[in-house]
Amino acid sequence: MKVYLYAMLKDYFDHEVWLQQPVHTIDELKEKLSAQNENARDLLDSCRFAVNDRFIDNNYIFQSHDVVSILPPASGG
Amino acid sequence: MKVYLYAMLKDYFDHEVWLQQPVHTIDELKEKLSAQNENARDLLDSCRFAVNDRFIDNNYIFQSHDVVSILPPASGG
Amino acid sequence: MMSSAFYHLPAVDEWRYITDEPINLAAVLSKAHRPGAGAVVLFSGETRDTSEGKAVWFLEYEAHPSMAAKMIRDILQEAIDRWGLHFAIAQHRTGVVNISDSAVVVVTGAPHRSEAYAANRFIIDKIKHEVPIWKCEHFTDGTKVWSEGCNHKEKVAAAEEVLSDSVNKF
Amino acid sequence: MMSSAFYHLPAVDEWRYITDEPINLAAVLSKAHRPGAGAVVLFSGETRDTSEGKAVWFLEYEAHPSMAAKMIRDILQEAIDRWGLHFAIAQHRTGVVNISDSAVVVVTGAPHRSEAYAANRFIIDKIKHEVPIWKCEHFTDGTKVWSEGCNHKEKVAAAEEVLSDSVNKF
Repeated sequence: MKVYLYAMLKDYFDHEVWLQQPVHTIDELKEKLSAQNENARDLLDSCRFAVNDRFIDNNYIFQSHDVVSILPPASGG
Repeated sequence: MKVYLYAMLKDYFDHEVWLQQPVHTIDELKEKLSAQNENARDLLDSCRFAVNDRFIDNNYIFQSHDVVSILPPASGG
Repeated sequence: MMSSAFYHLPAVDEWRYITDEPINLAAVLSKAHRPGAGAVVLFSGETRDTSEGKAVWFLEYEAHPSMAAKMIRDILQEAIDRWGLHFAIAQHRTGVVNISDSAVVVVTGAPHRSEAYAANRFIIDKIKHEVPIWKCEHFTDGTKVWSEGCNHKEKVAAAEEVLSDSVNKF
Repeated sequence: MMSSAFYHLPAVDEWRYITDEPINLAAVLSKAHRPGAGAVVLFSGETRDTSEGKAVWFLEYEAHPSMAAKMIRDILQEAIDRWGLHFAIAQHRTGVVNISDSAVVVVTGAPHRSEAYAANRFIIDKIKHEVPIWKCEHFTDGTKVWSEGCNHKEKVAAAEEVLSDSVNKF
Protein backbone atom coordinates (compact mmCIF):
# COMPACT_ATOMS: atom_id res chain seq x y z
CA MET A 1 0.00 0.00 0.00
CA LYS A 2 1.35 3.42 -0.97
CA VAL A 3 1.30 6.22 1.59
CA TYR A 4 2.09 9.89 0.97
CA LEU A 5 3.11 12.11 3.84
CA TYR A 6 3.06 15.91 3.79
CA ALA A 7 4.68 18.98 5.30
CA MET A 8 6.10 18.47 8.81
CA LEU A 9 5.57 14.72 8.52
CA LYS A 10 8.50 14.78 6.11
CA ASP A 11 10.72 15.73 9.06
CA TYR A 12 10.11 12.14 10.23
CA PHE A 13 9.41 10.12 7.09
CA ASP A 14 9.96 10.15 3.35
CA HIS A 15 7.26 11.83 1.29
CA GLU A 16 6.36 8.44 -0.16
CA VAL A 17 6.26 5.25 1.90
CA TRP A 18 5.52 1.77 0.58
CA LEU A 19 4.03 -0.66 3.10
CA GLN A 20 4.70 -4.30 2.22
CA GLN A 21 2.63 -5.84 5.02
CA PRO A 22 -1.11 -5.30 4.90
CA VAL A 23 -2.47 -2.59 7.15
CA HIS A 24 -6.22 -2.52 7.69
CA THR A 25 -7.15 0.53 9.73
CA ILE A 26 -6.01 4.10 10.40
CA ASP A 27 -5.05 3.06 13.92
CA GLU A 28 -2.87 0.22 12.62
CA LEU A 29 -1.24 2.58 10.13
CA LYS A 30 -0.50 5.18 12.81
CA GLU A 31 0.92 2.49 15.08
CA LYS A 32 3.11 1.11 12.32
CA LEU A 33 4.53 4.55 11.46
CA SER A 34 4.94 5.56 15.11
CA ALA A 35 6.93 2.38 15.66
CA GLN A 36 9.30 3.57 12.92
CA ASN A 37 9.63 7.01 14.51
CA GLU A 38 8.27 7.46 18.00
CA ASN A 39 8.61 11.29 17.81
CA ALA A 40 5.92 11.42 15.14
CA ARG A 41 3.24 9.81 17.32
CA ASP A 42 1.59 13.05 18.53
CA LEU A 43 1.70 14.58 15.07
CA LEU A 44 0.13 11.48 13.50
CA ASP A 45 -2.68 11.70 16.07
CA SER A 46 -3.52 15.21 14.84
CA CYS A 47 -3.57 14.24 11.15
CA ARG A 48 -6.41 13.59 8.75
CA PHE A 49 -6.31 10.61 6.41
CA ALA A 50 -7.49 10.39 2.82
CA VAL A 51 -7.73 7.68 0.21
CA ASN A 52 -7.79 8.57 -3.45
CA ASP A 53 -8.34 12.23 -2.57
CA ARG A 54 -11.27 11.63 -0.21
CA PHE A 55 -11.13 11.89 3.56
CA ILE A 56 -11.74 8.64 5.40
CA ASP A 57 -12.82 8.04 8.98
CA ASN A 58 -11.60 5.56 11.57
CA ASN A 59 -13.93 2.82 10.33
CA TYR A 60 -12.39 2.72 6.89
CA ILE A 61 -10.74 -0.58 5.90
CA PHE A 62 -7.77 -0.13 3.57
CA GLN A 63 -7.53 -2.03 0.29
CA SER A 64 -4.07 -3.01 -0.94
CA HIS A 65 -4.37 -0.73 -4.00
CA ASP A 66 -5.38 2.35 -1.95
CA VAL A 67 -3.24 5.46 -2.21
CA VAL A 68 -3.26 6.97 1.26
CA SER A 69 -2.54 10.61 2.08
CA ILE A 70 -1.68 11.63 5.62
CA LEU A 71 -2.46 15.31 6.11
CA PRO A 72 -1.22 17.33 9.09
CA PRO A 73 -3.43 20.18 10.36
CA ALA A 74 -3.75 22.87 7.69
CA SER A 75 -1.81 26.09 8.16
CA GLY A 76 -2.26 27.85 4.83
CA GLY A 77 -2.84 31.53 4.13
CA MET B 1 -24.11 86.09 3.00
CA LYS B 2 -23.26 83.42 0.47
CA VAL B 3 -24.97 80.03 0.73
CA TYR B 4 -24.12 76.91 -1.27
CA LEU B 5 -26.71 74.18 -1.65
CA TYR B 6 -25.96 70.62 -2.72
CA ALA B 7 -27.46 67.61 -4.42
CA MET B 8 -31.26 67.31 -4.11
CA LEU B 9 -31.44 70.81 -2.68
CA LYS B 10 -30.70 71.97 -6.21
CA ASP B 11 -34.12 70.62 -7.23
CA TYR B 12 -35.49 73.57 -5.18
CA PHE B 13 -32.78 76.25 -5.25
CA ASP B 14 -29.79 77.39 -7.23
CA HIS B 15 -26.46 75.92 -6.19
CA GLU B 16 -25.38 79.36 -5.00
CA VAL B 17 -27.70 81.74 -3.16
CA TRP B 18 -26.85 85.26 -2.06
CA LEU B 19 -28.78 86.56 0.94
CA GLN B 20 -29.00 90.36 1.08
CA GLN B 21 -30.74 90.62 4.45
CA PRO B 22 -28.81 89.49 7.50
CA VAL B 23 -29.67 86.03 8.80
CA HIS B 24 -28.39 85.13 12.25
CA THR B 25 -29.18 81.50 12.99
CA ILE B 26 -29.65 78.18 11.24
CA ASP B 27 -33.34 78.29 12.12
CA GLU B 28 -33.73 81.73 10.53
CA LEU B 29 -31.89 80.54 7.43
CA LYS B 30 -34.09 77.44 7.11
CA GLU B 31 -37.21 79.57 7.57
CA LYS B 32 -36.07 82.05 4.94
CA LEU B 33 -35.35 79.32 2.38
CA SER B 34 -38.54 77.41 3.19
CA ALA B 35 -40.50 80.60 2.62
CA GLN B 36 -39.02 80.69 -0.88
CA ASN B 37 -39.92 77.07 -1.55
CA GLU B 38 -42.27 75.38 0.90
CA ASN B 39 -41.56 71.92 -0.60
CA ALA B 40 -37.97 72.07 0.62
CA ARG B 41 -38.90 72.46 4.30
CA ASP B 42 -38.60 68.76 5.28
CA LEU B 43 -35.37 68.34 3.36
CA LEU B 44 -33.84 71.42 5.00
CA ASP B 45 -34.75 69.97 8.39
CA SER B 46 -32.66 66.89 7.62
CA CYS B 47 -29.60 68.86 6.47
CA ARG B 48 -26.31 69.64 8.17
CA PHE B 49 -24.84 73.13 8.01
CA ALA B 50 -21.23 74.17 7.65
CA VAL B 51 -19.34 77.46 7.59
CA ASN B 52 -15.95 77.65 5.93
CA ASP B 53 -15.82 73.84 5.70
CA ARG B 54 -16.64 73.19 9.37
CA PHE B 55 -19.93 71.88 10.69
CA ILE B 56 -21.83 74.31 12.89
CA ASP B 57 -24.56 73.63 15.44
CA ASN B 58 -27.83 75.43 16.14
CA ASN B 59 -26.17 77.96 18.47
CA TYR B 60 -23.91 79.32 15.77
CA ILE B 61 -24.41 83.00 14.90
CA PHE B 62 -23.66 83.80 11.24
CA GLN B 63 -21.26 86.56 10.26
CA SER B 64 -21.94 88.43 7.04
CA HIS B 65 -18.74 87.13 5.43
CA ASP B 66 -19.50 83.49 6.23
CA VAL B 67 -19.71 81.03 3.38
CA VAL B 68 -22.44 78.62 4.34
CA SER B 69 -22.84 75.08 2.99
CA ILE B 70 -26.13 73.26 3.37
CA LEU B 71 -25.53 69.51 3.17
CA PRO B 72 -28.33 66.97 2.70
CA PRO B 73 -27.89 63.52 4.30
CA ALA B 74 -24.94 61.74 2.70
CA SER B 75 -25.65 58.92 0.27
CA GLY B 76 -22.24 58.18 -1.18
CA GLY B 77 -20.68 54.84 -2.04
CA MET C 1 -9.91 69.26 -8.56
CA MET C 2 -10.33 72.27 -6.28
CA SER C 3 -13.55 73.94 -5.24
CA SER C 4 -12.06 77.37 -5.61
CA ALA C 5 -15.31 79.20 -4.81
CA PHE C 6 -14.93 78.27 -1.14
CA TYR C 7 -12.99 79.60 1.73
CA HIS C 8 -11.56 76.31 2.75
CA LEU C 9 -9.01 74.66 4.91
CA PRO C 10 -5.57 74.21 3.43
CA ALA C 11 -5.84 71.56 0.75
CA VAL C 12 -5.26 68.05 2.06
CA ASP C 13 -4.28 66.48 -1.24
CA GLU C 14 -7.92 66.49 -2.18
CA TRP C 15 -7.32 64.31 -5.28
CA ARG C 16 -6.24 61.47 -3.01
CA TYR C 17 -9.73 61.20 -1.61
CA ILE C 18 -12.09 62.72 -4.16
CA THR C 19 -11.63 62.33 -7.90
CA ASP C 20 -13.65 62.88 -11.04
CA GLU C 21 -11.38 60.50 -12.96
CA PRO C 22 -12.12 56.77 -13.20
CA ILE C 23 -10.75 54.85 -10.21
CA ASN C 24 -7.95 52.50 -11.27
CA LEU C 25 -8.32 49.66 -8.77
CA ALA C 26 -5.14 47.93 -9.90
CA ALA C 27 -3.13 51.11 -9.39
CA VAL C 28 -4.63 51.69 -5.95
CA LEU C 29 -3.99 48.07 -4.93
CA SER C 30 -0.42 48.17 -6.20
CA LYS C 31 0.38 50.80 -3.55
CA ALA C 32 -1.14 48.69 -0.78
CA HIS C 33 1.65 46.37 0.32
CA ARG C 34 3.97 46.68 3.30
CA PRO C 35 6.43 44.18 4.79
CA GLY C 36 4.51 44.21 8.08
CA ALA C 37 1.02 44.01 6.61
CA GLY C 38 0.14 40.34 6.35
CA ALA C 39 -3.48 41.10 5.53
CA VAL C 40 -4.74 43.46 2.84
CA VAL C 41 -8.47 44.04 2.31
CA LEU C 42 -9.89 46.00 -0.62
CA PHE C 43 -13.51 47.08 -0.98
CA SER C 44 -14.87 48.45 -4.23
CA GLY C 45 -18.38 49.87 -4.42
CA GLU C 46 -19.52 49.59 -8.04
CA THR C 47 -22.53 50.81 -9.99
CA ARG C 48 -25.20 48.10 -10.17
CA ASP C 49 -27.43 47.64 -13.20
CA THR C 50 -30.60 47.73 -11.10
CA SER C 51 -31.82 49.68 -8.08
CA GLU C 52 -35.00 48.66 -6.31
CA GLY C 53 -36.15 46.87 -9.44
CA LYS C 54 -35.47 49.71 -11.89
CA ALA C 55 -32.86 49.45 -14.66
CA VAL C 56 -29.99 51.84 -13.95
CA TRP C 57 -28.32 53.74 -16.77
CA PHE C 58 -25.52 55.29 -14.72
CA LEU C 59 -24.90 56.97 -11.38
CA GLU C 60 -23.77 60.49 -10.81
CA TYR C 61 -22.01 61.61 -7.66
CA GLU C 62 -21.72 65.09 -6.28
CA ALA C 63 -19.47 66.01 -3.37
CA HIS C 64 -18.53 68.96 -1.27
CA PRO C 65 -14.96 68.15 -2.28
CA SER C 66 -12.90 70.03 0.29
CA MET C 67 -15.04 68.88 3.23
CA ALA C 68 -15.35 65.36 1.89
CA ALA C 69 -11.59 65.03 1.42
CA LYS C 70 -10.84 66.25 4.92
CA MET C 71 -13.48 63.96 6.45
CA ILE C 72 -12.24 60.90 4.58
CA ARG C 73 -8.70 61.67 5.69
CA ASP C 74 -9.88 61.93 9.31
CA ILE C 75 -11.84 58.66 9.05
CA LEU C 76 -8.75 56.90 7.69
CA GLN C 77 -6.64 58.30 10.51
CA GLU C 78 -9.19 57.15 13.08
CA ALA C 79 -9.16 53.64 11.61
CA ILE C 80 -5.35 53.55 11.49
CA ASP C 81 -5.16 54.51 15.17
CA ARG C 82 -7.94 52.21 16.30
CA TRP C 83 -6.81 49.02 14.53
CA GLY C 84 -3.08 49.66 14.27
CA LEU C 85 -3.13 49.60 10.49
CA HIS C 86 -0.03 49.81 8.34
CA PHE C 87 -1.99 51.84 5.82
CA ALA C 88 -5.50 52.91 4.88
CA ILE C 89 -6.52 54.26 1.49
CA ALA C 90 -9.89 55.55 0.31
CA GLN C 91 -11.00 57.36 -2.79
CA HIS C 92 -14.51 58.37 -3.90
CA ARG C 93 -15.66 59.30 -7.36
CA THR C 94 -17.60 62.36 -8.42
CA GLY C 95 -19.37 62.73 -11.75
CA VAL C 96 -20.74 59.93 -13.93
CA VAL C 97 -19.95 56.35 -12.87
CA ASN C 98 -21.04 53.71 -15.36
CA ILE C 99 -22.27 50.17 -14.62
CA SER C 100 -19.54 48.02 -13.01
CA ASP C 101 -17.19 50.97 -12.57
CA SER C 102 -15.93 51.72 -9.11
CA ALA C 103 -17.54 54.63 -7.25
CA VAL C 104 -15.51 54.18 -4.10
CA VAL C 105 -12.50 52.12 -3.07
CA VAL C 106 -11.17 51.40 0.42
CA VAL C 107 -7.96 49.46 1.10
CA THR C 108 -6.65 48.54 4.54
CA GLY C 109 -3.48 46.74 5.60
CA ALA C 110 -2.85 45.22 9.01
CA PRO C 111 -0.63 42.55 10.51
CA HIS C 112 -3.62 40.17 10.75
CA ARG C 113 -6.86 39.83 8.87
CA SER C 114 -9.42 40.57 11.61
CA GLU C 115 -8.16 44.13 11.89
CA ALA C 116 -7.93 44.64 8.14
CA TYR C 117 -11.54 43.51 7.60
CA ALA C 118 -12.98 45.42 10.58
CA ALA C 119 -11.22 48.66 9.72
CA ASN C 120 -12.22 48.39 6.07
CA ARG C 121 -15.88 47.95 6.96
CA PHE C 122 -15.70 50.80 9.47
CA ILE C 123 -14.25 53.16 6.87
CA ILE C 124 -16.79 52.47 4.12
CA ASP C 125 -19.74 52.60 6.53
CA LYS C 126 -18.58 55.94 7.89
CA ILE C 127 -17.90 57.36 4.43
CA LYS C 128 -21.37 56.36 3.25
CA HIS C 129 -23.15 57.75 6.31
CA GLU C 130 -21.24 60.90 7.14
CA VAL C 131 -19.19 62.30 4.29
CA PRO C 132 -20.93 64.96 2.15
CA ILE C 133 -21.18 62.94 -1.06
CA TRP C 134 -24.49 62.37 -2.82
CA LYS C 135 -25.64 59.81 -5.34
CA CYS C 136 -28.06 60.53 -8.15
CA GLU C 137 -29.47 57.47 -9.90
CA HIS C 138 -30.16 57.87 -13.62
CA PHE C 139 -32.48 55.18 -14.97
CA THR C 140 -32.72 53.81 -18.48
CA ASP C 141 -36.21 55.33 -18.79
CA GLY C 142 -34.64 58.80 -18.54
CA THR C 143 -35.82 59.53 -15.00
CA LYS C 144 -33.43 60.32 -12.17
CA VAL C 145 -33.61 60.41 -8.42
CA TRP C 146 -31.26 61.56 -5.67
CA SER C 147 -30.62 58.87 -3.09
CA GLU C 148 -31.94 60.05 0.20
CA GLY C 149 -29.13 58.77 2.37
CA CYS C 150 -29.38 57.79 5.99
CA ASN C 151 -32.58 59.65 6.75
CA HIS C 152 -34.45 57.63 4.16
CA LYS C 153 -36.71 55.78 6.58
CA GLU C 154 -37.33 58.76 8.82
CA LYS C 155 -38.29 60.78 5.78
CA VAL C 156 -40.68 58.11 4.53
CA ALA C 157 -42.27 58.04 7.97
CA ALA C 158 -42.48 61.85 7.99
CA ALA C 159 -44.02 61.85 4.53
CA GLU C 160 -46.64 59.35 5.67
CA GLU C 161 -47.45 61.58 8.63
CA VAL C 162 -47.87 64.58 6.33
CA LEU C 163 -50.05 62.47 4.08
CA SER C 164 -52.29 61.31 6.93
CA ASP C 165 -52.44 64.90 8.23
CA SER C 166 -53.67 66.16 4.90
CA VAL C 167 -56.15 63.29 4.65
CA ASN C 168 -57.49 64.26 8.08
CA LYS C 169 -58.02 67.82 6.94
CA PHE C 170 -60.57 66.78 4.33
CA MET D 1 0.64 21.84 -11.84
CA MET D 2 -0.62 18.26 -11.49
CA SER D 3 0.23 15.76 -8.79
CA SER D 4 0.51 12.96 -11.29
CA ALA D 5 1.63 10.40 -8.72
CA PHE D 6 -1.92 10.25 -7.32
CA TYR D 7 -5.04 8.48 -8.28
CA HIS D 8 -7.20 11.54 -8.14
CA LEU D 9 -10.53 12.91 -9.05
CA PRO D 10 -10.89 14.38 -12.51
CA ALA D 11 -9.01 17.68 -12.56
CA VAL D 12 -11.12 20.66 -11.52
CA ASP D 13 -9.00 23.30 -13.21
CA GLU D 14 -6.50 22.90 -10.42
CA TRP D 15 -4.49 25.96 -11.53
CA ARG D 16 -7.48 28.17 -10.74
CA TYR D 17 -7.13 27.37 -7.07
CA ILE D 18 -3.54 26.26 -6.49
CA THR D 19 -0.59 27.80 -8.28
CA ASP D 20 3.18 27.83 -7.94
CA GLU D 21 3.36 31.05 -9.99
CA PRO D 22 3.24 34.50 -8.34
CA ILE D 23 -0.34 35.67 -7.77
CA ASN D 24 -1.14 38.70 -9.94
CA LEU D 25 -3.65 40.57 -7.79
CA ALA D 26 -4.46 43.11 -10.50
CA ALA D 27 -5.25 40.34 -12.97
CA VAL D 28 -7.44 38.51 -10.45
CA LEU D 29 -9.27 41.71 -9.55
CA SER D 30 -9.80 42.64 -13.19
CA LYS D 31 -12.01 39.55 -13.59
CA ALA D 32 -14.07 40.44 -10.53
CA HIS D 33 -16.75 42.80 -11.83
CA ARG D 34 -20.36 42.05 -12.73
CA PRO D 35 -23.25 44.41 -13.53
CA GLY D 36 -25.22 43.07 -10.56
CA ALA D 37 -22.36 43.06 -8.07
CA GLY D 38 -22.38 46.43 -6.33
CA ALA D 39 -19.85 45.29 -3.73
CA VAL D 40 -16.51 43.64 -4.42
CA VAL D 41 -14.22 42.58 -1.56
CA LEU D 42 -10.67 41.33 -2.09
CA PHE D 43 -8.49 39.76 0.59
CA SER D 44 -4.78 39.19 0.06
CA GLY D 45 -2.74 37.26 2.62
CA GLU D 46 0.87 38.37 2.25
CA THR D 47 4.19 37.27 3.72
CA ARG D 48 5.10 39.37 6.76
CA ASP D 49 8.66 40.29 7.60
CA THR D 50 8.33 39.00 11.17
CA SER D 51 6.62 36.09 12.87
CA GLU D 52 6.37 35.96 16.66
CA GLY D 53 9.31 38.34 16.89
CA LYS D 54 11.63 36.51 14.49
CA ALA D 55 12.77 38.04 11.20
CA VAL D 56 11.26 36.11 8.30
CA TRP D 57 13.30 35.45 5.14
CA PHE D 58 10.48 33.90 3.09
CA LEU D 59 7.61 31.46 3.40
CA GLU D 60 7.23 28.17 1.60
CA TYR D 61 3.87 26.53 1.03
CA GLU D 62 3.18 22.90 0.30
CA ALA D 63 -0.23 21.60 -0.74
CA HIS D 64 -1.95 18.39 -1.58
CA PRO D 65 -2.85 20.09 -4.84
CA SER D 66 -5.70 17.96 -6.14
CA MET D 67 -7.48 17.77 -2.78
CA ALA D 68 -6.81 21.43 -2.01
CA ALA D 69 -8.19 22.56 -5.36
CA LYS D 70 -11.37 20.53 -4.97
CA MET D 71 -11.89 21.75 -1.40
CA ILE D 72 -11.38 25.40 -2.34
CA ARG D 73 -13.85 24.97 -5.18
CA ASP D 74 -16.39 23.47 -2.78
CA ILE D 75 -15.86 26.26 -0.21
CA LEU D 76 -16.42 28.88 -2.93
CA GLN D 77 -19.59 27.12 -4.05
CA GLU D 78 -20.86 26.99 -0.47
CA ALA D 79 -20.24 30.72 -0.05
CA ILE D 80 -21.91 31.52 -3.38
CA ASP D 81 -25.01 29.57 -2.35
CA ARG D 82 -25.12 30.91 1.20
CA TRP D 83 -24.68 34.62 0.44
CA GLY D 84 -26.07 34.77 -3.10
CA LEU D 85 -22.77 35.93 -4.54
CA HIS D 86 -22.31 36.93 -8.17
CA PHE D 87 -18.84 35.39 -8.07
CA ALA D 88 -16.20 34.04 -5.72
CA ILE D 89 -12.55 33.57 -6.59
CA ALA D 90 -9.74 32.09 -4.51
CA GLN D 91 -6.21 31.09 -5.33
CA HIS D 92 -3.45 29.84 -3.02
CA ARG D 93 0.27 29.76 -3.69
CA THR D 94 2.62 26.85 -3.33
CA GLY D 95 6.40 27.17 -3.23
CA VAL D 96 8.43 30.16 -2.10
CA VAL D 97 6.50 33.36 -1.31
CA ASN D 98 8.69 36.38 -0.59
CA ILE D 99 7.96 39.26 1.81
CA SER D 100 4.91 41.31 0.73
CA ASP D 101 3.98 38.84 -2.00
CA SER D 102 0.53 37.34 -1.93
CA ALA D 103 0.20 33.78 -0.62
CA VAL D 104 -3.58 33.66 -1.00
CA VAL D 105 -6.22 35.83 -2.60
CA VAL D 106 -10.00 35.73 -2.13
CA VAL D 107 -12.42 37.93 -4.08
CA THR D 108 -16.18 38.02 -3.58
CA GLY D 109 -18.88 39.98 -5.37
CA ALA D 110 -22.43 40.52 -4.11
CA PRO D 111 -25.24 42.99 -4.64
CA HIS D 112 -24.49 44.61 -1.26
CA ARG D 113 -21.43 44.89 0.91
CA SER D 114 -22.48 42.93 4.01
CA GLU D 115 -22.67 39.74 1.98
CA ALA D 116 -19.42 40.40 0.13
CA TYR D 117 -17.49 40.95 3.38
CA ALA D 118 -19.06 38.04 5.26
CA ALA D 119 -18.54 35.57 2.44
CA ASN D 120 -14.96 36.72 1.92
CA ARG D 121 -14.12 36.19 5.58
CA PHE D 122 -15.87 32.82 5.61
CA ILE D 123 -13.86 31.62 2.61
CA ILE D 124 -10.43 32.62 3.91
CA ASP D 125 -11.12 31.25 7.40
CA LYS D 126 -12.24 27.94 5.96
CA ILE D 127 -9.28 27.73 3.55
CA LYS D 128 -6.83 28.38 6.38
CA HIS D 129 -8.39 25.87 8.75
CA GLU D 130 -9.45 23.02 6.51
CA VAL D 131 -7.67 22.91 3.16
CA PRO D 132 -4.54 20.72 3.06
CA ILE D 133 -1.99 23.50 2.57
CA TRP D 134 0.96 23.96 4.90
CA LYS D 135 3.21 26.88 5.63
CA CYS D 136 6.91 26.60 6.39
CA GLU D 137 8.54 29.73 7.80
CA HIS D 138 12.14 30.31 6.80
CA PHE D 139 13.90 32.82 9.05
CA THR D 140 16.81 35.09 8.26
CA ASP D 141 18.97 33.11 10.71
CA GLY D 142 18.66 30.08 8.44
CA THR D 143 16.27 28.14 10.66
CA LYS D 144 12.84 27.00 9.50
CA VAL D 145 9.69 25.78 11.13
CA TRP D 146 6.43 24.31 9.88
CA SER D 147 3.41 26.21 11.13
CA GLU D 148 1.38 23.93 13.28
CA GLY D 149 -2.04 25.01 12.08
CA CYS D 150 -5.25 24.85 14.03
CA ASN D 151 -4.06 22.35 16.61
CA HIS D 152 -1.29 24.68 17.71
CA LYS D 153 -2.66 25.39 21.19
CA GLU D 154 -3.82 21.84 21.80
CA LYS D 155 -0.41 20.61 20.78
CA VAL D 156 1.37 23.05 23.07
CA ALA D 157 -0.88 21.89 25.91
CA ALA D 158 -0.19 18.26 25.02
CA ALA D 159 3.54 18.91 24.89
CA GLU D 160 3.39 20.51 28.32
CA GLU D 161 1.54 17.47 29.64
CA VAL D 162 4.18 15.16 28.18
CA LEU D 163 6.87 17.35 29.72
CA SER D 164 5.28 17.27 33.17
CA ASP D 165 4.76 13.48 32.79
CA SER D 166 8.43 12.96 32.07
CA VAL D 167 9.37 15.25 34.95
CA ASN D 168 7.19 13.17 37.25
CA LYS D 169 8.95 10.01 36.17
CA PHE D 170 12.27 11.21 37.59
